[in-house]
Amino acid sequence: MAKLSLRGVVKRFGENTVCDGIDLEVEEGQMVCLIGASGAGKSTVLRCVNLLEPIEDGEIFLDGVDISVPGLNPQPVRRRIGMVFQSYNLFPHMTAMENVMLAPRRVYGKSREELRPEIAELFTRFGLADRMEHYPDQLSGGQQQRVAIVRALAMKPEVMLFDEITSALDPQLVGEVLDVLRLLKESGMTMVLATHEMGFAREAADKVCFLKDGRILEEGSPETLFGAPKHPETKEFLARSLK
Amino acid sequence: MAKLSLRGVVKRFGENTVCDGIDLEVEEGQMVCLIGASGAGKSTVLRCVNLLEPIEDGEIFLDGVDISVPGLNPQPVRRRIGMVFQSYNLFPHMTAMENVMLAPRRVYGKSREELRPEIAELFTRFGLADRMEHYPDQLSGGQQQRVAIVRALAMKPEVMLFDEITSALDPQLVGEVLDVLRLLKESGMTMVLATHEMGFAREAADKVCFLKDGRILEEGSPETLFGAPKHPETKEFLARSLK
Amino acid sequence: HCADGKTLTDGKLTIATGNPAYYPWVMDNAPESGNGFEPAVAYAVASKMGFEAADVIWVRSSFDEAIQPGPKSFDFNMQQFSITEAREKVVDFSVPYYSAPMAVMVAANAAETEASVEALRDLIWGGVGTTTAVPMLTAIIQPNKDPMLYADTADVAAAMQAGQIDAAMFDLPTALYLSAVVVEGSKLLGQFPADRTENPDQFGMLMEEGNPLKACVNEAINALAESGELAGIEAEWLQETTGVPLID
Amino acid sequence: MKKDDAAGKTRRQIYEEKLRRRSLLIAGTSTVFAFLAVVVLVPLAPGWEKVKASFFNREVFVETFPKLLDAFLIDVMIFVWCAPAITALGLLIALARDVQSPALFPLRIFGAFYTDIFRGVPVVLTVYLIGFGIPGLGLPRPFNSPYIWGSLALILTYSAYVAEIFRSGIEAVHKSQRSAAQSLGLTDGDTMRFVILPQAIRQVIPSQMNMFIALQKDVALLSFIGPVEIFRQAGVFKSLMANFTPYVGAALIFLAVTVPATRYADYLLAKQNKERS
Amino acid sequence: MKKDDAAGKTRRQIYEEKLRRRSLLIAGTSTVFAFLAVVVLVPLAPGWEKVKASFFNREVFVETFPKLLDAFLIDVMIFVWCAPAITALGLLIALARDVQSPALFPLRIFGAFYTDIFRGVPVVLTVYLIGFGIPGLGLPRPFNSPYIWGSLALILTYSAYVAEIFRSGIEAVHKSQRSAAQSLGLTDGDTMRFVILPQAIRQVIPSQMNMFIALQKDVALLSFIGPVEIFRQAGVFKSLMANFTPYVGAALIFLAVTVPATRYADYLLAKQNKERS
Ligand SMILES: Nc1ncnc2c1ncn2[C@@H]1O[C@H](COP(=O)(O)OP(=O)(O)OP(=O)(O)O)[C@@H](O)[C@H]1O
Ligand SMILES: Nc1ncnc2c1ncn2[C@@H]1O[C@H](COP(=O)(O)OP(=O)(O)OP(=O)(O)O)[C@@H](O)[C@H]1O
Ligand SMILES: [Mg+2]
Ligand SMILES: [Mg+2]
Repeated sequence: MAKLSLRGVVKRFGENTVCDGIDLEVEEGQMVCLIGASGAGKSTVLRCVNLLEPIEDGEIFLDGVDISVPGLNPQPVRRRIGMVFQSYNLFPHMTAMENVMLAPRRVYGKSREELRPEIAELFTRFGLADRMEHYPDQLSGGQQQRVAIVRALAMKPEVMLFDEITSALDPQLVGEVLDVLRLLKESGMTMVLATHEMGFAREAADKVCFLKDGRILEEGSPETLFGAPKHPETKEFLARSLK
Repeated sequence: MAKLSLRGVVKRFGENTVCDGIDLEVEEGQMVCLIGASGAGKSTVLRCVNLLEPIEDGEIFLDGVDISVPGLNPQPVRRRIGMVFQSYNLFPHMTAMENVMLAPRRVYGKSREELRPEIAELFTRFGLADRMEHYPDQLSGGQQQRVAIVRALAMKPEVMLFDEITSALDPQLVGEVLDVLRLLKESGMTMVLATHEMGFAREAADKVCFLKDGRILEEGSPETLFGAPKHPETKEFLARSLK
Repeated sequence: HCADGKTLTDGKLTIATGNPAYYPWVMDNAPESGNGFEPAVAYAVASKMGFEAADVIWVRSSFDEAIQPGPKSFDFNMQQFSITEAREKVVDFSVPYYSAPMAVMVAANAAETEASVEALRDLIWGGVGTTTAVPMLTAIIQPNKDPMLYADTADVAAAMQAGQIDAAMFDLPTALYLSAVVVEGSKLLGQFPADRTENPDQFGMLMEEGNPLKACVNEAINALAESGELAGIEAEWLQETTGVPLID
Repeated sequence: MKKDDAAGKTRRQIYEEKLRRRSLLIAGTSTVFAFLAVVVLVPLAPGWEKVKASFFNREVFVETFPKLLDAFLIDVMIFVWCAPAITALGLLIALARDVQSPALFPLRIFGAFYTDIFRGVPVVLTVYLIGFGIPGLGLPRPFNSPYIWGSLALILTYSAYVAEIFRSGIEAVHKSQRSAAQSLGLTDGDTMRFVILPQAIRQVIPSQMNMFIALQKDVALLSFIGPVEIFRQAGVFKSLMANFTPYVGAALIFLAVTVPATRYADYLLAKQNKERS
Repeated sequence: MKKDDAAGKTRRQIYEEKLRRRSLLIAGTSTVFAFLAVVVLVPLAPGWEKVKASFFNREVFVETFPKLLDAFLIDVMIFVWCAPAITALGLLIALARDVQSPALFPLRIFGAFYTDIFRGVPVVLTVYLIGFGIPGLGLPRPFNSPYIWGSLALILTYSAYVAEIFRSGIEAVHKSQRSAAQSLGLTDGDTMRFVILPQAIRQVIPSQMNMFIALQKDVALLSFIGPVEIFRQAGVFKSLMANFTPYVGAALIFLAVTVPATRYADYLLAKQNKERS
């Protein structure tokens, strides 16, 4: 049974159909990459999976259970699904450390003292050891995004959704972060990424989906999709992508 | 005479010295890339050049004229220097079109009608033809950044400062934008980029500067800097950067 | 005695006055001293009702507190309340203890105005909004410009000093006091005969609707009036009110 | 699953309709119960008849209401000329307090002083001091009108509050917006006018609405220095009839103006927010 | 060039010092001139002596000031018990108006109703209606105190304003903050409490300060139903002495409380802003 599966997911903003019948299967431990041009709907798919947007039609299953039933309490689901945003969305009134500790403290009822060592370790791994007590506004873009990743990881979710998390990072850190993603994958984490890092998608993904105008035009293993794309639009997109 | 030159520029935030004596020469028509880890001070250098931050010490010359004299009226200088920000900074209460038209209208006193065709063309070039009347919040990250670039270009500046402008773009658009930068360079525009696109820096830059902790540790042509870095820190940074 | 068991506190008579209590009705804002027309009447009534001076308790109340529904904090309330039909529907009044003529006070710049209703019509008028001067003003003078109305006599005086109004209407004792002491250069133009309106302005003691004490108070006031004591008190404290010319 | 084309409704639409129905039901019944409770229980209180006679007296209401409406025109007039002056002055003071140039530092000080004084002193006192005090200095007739000086007092006081609200709005606009505008070569004035202020004003509309509703009601304070507006008129009736019903009439008139005003402002705000998200 | 080590000052430091000196000079001279203008010119007005005697009368001031201070304690008392109740109730109403679940829709309606009514009706009327009306229903002695019911009237009115301000603050926090908190699995309650409210409250502090300063002054309205607080006391002295000086005394007392309070709030706000930028 697939860890996560989407069937005919439709999402509209007013007249604008942003997801137009998305079908997607993510197996336990798989890493699925969503690629596609800006505005294709990648971010929206991730937001729907995390129940941040109610969907107009279709279903979303987590471990075979329909989590898109209208009226379902979303919190227990969201706890099991971590998400990192394109635009960080750190809480500006809290230090980096407080940002990370908030959810584990409130959701799992752990104490600050309990959490501090393990979170400090995460910070150190992401090169933020000396930035733990800074406020988001005092951090550069790259530093902010790394704090956001730490924040999501601290919740130890079963599935992680990453929305272009490397966009604001310098190449050095992109490598570091992608290494972490690889480690996460080895440890069995199920992951869905919206990404522009074609190189990484090709190398590390189990499955790549090409989105255009709210539909998955083509999906498959990175070898087939990058090596021998079937759809002409996919070909064009890949051809025009650098590297 | 250099178009833009920095001599011993020092910038502090409280105790934190973010620029620690920056010397930099940018010749007319040159494209200079600043590279370096997150927090190295790249954004701050650009902000100082655009007189958005008063500097503690040192001088900045534009066409041989010291523009860092305390008390100088900064507007005429800023008009000659365009800047695109890491975090877009679009005006949320204006449509994309209004965002772009504001400065030419107010600074050069042009009318909306005069401006519309040329700006519409810029929008079309950046794949935003159908997004001109949208508000920033209605645009995806990539779309927002492209509007910000159009906004700066519409002022026809002599020098352009780009602060990681490709961070939020998908690979397809990165290529497109970098093409525009190449065109700009061919047309003789002087440019300073803070960038993580090592490939682009290597290919298109006239000079690359490696920043660390607010100092330029090493600078030179891309061939020398990427091919034979002298400083051990530069070596390490480049080695750890992907691609 | 007729008051037995009918007062707020047994054996005591609680009388309310204004906060502050105005000259010349009460001297020095101190009714306990018995100085002034109203305290003098109050103590006379109290003694007729069988209370020692020491048994009289003074409390303060605003006009609004006097007319609010529900239990009152006084047995009766004296602060120049005019008896009107409308008010009588809500509260009870004793028989009148004073009939007040209305007087016109004019500022220095209008001092030469002829004392006739026609001439007075052109002035800018003021008055205290909570008094019966207001209906009198509209009924008799019918000024050409809307009159200005104020919260108390001090504000009317200030407006006259600032040159914002030319004339104001008060009960005669108040007008005498204000023109003599407060508003420099002002003058008392004259008084209206008390029968000029259908209901002459008469002051009564205000009581809670259906207060059983009413009959007892009325009896006391009537007795004072018949014996001439009331006129004596009036002559003692409000003696200057005679000799002000009439307006017609 | 796919859309059920027979019913033409998706699962979510069905669920949302059900929710809507249920919440309407809850709202309806709870309102009815609350209403019944008040209507049935209050008249059982021993003093109800008296309270009714003095606060909700039909005759008094019918007699006084038309005259209260007349008097309300004066409030409206005063409001109509004060509100624009307050907005303009408030904005100027807010801008003075935001001046960046160190050479104009005295302006900032002046702005701070102004808001401190006029927010600190109760309106009534300002009305007395300016309304009686300045004309008392010896101004001739048309220029010593309580309308002029009373309005000035309101304008001074309220512009201090309004300035403070504008300033909080200006400060809530993120610094990066100023950077972006400046980097385009806009002057400080243009940056303020086209970039900062529109965002700041949008954000403070609810607070400013609060202020103007408060102003509409504080216009009543002008009655202290003479003008017979609705509040004084209600007070006069109250004294004459020893009855509080005229105040209830006045309250109804206020409600009839302020509630639609607030609702409309809220609607505008919601529309704006929706447009941009 | 490099730091001039002899003087120990950079070009910028020298420039900024010069600017500072110049602006202090301008501020100083302009203040002195404005002050002189007022002090010299006003007493030349023909009515000055009279205005001085009735607004700035030394004797009256000396006599009344201590008693005004005494009366001010009542204001302070009422403020002290009303302010927390207003904040709490205002916050609750704001939260009710922000409720997301459609099932709790009636709560939103109630919140909207509440703010409409109590912002729409002038405070004075609420004070009359509740302060005289409810005790008039026949409550026995300790429970018909004007302090209890007058305070309730203030609390009801002001909580409506305060709720509106809280709500504007809540809406000004960007939606993405809510998304981020929800994606971490926080409940709606925790999201509000730890993420939205702290940002919202920080933003509305200046507006709330305005409200509480206004409240401090509206406490005076309780005097309509009996309590002799500073305003009534000043009014009594004014009537008694036909002199407005007691109001000036009252204003000074208010200023002495409100100005430091505002300054302190501004300082806190500035400190917070600096910490985070
Ligand atoms: N709240 C919203 N209201 C209206 N339209 C929206 C909203 N959010 C997104 N959209 C639109 O939906 C489309 C898809 O947006 P989305 O953010 O999912 O794209 P994306 O693939 O993530 O693009 P990018 O790579 O630029 O982030 C875009 O055209 C965008 O304008
Ligand atoms: N306004 C500020 N106040 C205090 N510290 C600041 C401020 N702005 C930046 N800094 C600090 O200055 C350092 C340099 O920041 P800067 O944004 O210039 O780095 P950068 O090289 O552009 O990094 P990135 O690649 O992440 O954008 C960082 O450590 C940052 O925390
Ligand atoms: Mg996206
Ligand atoms: Mg940067």
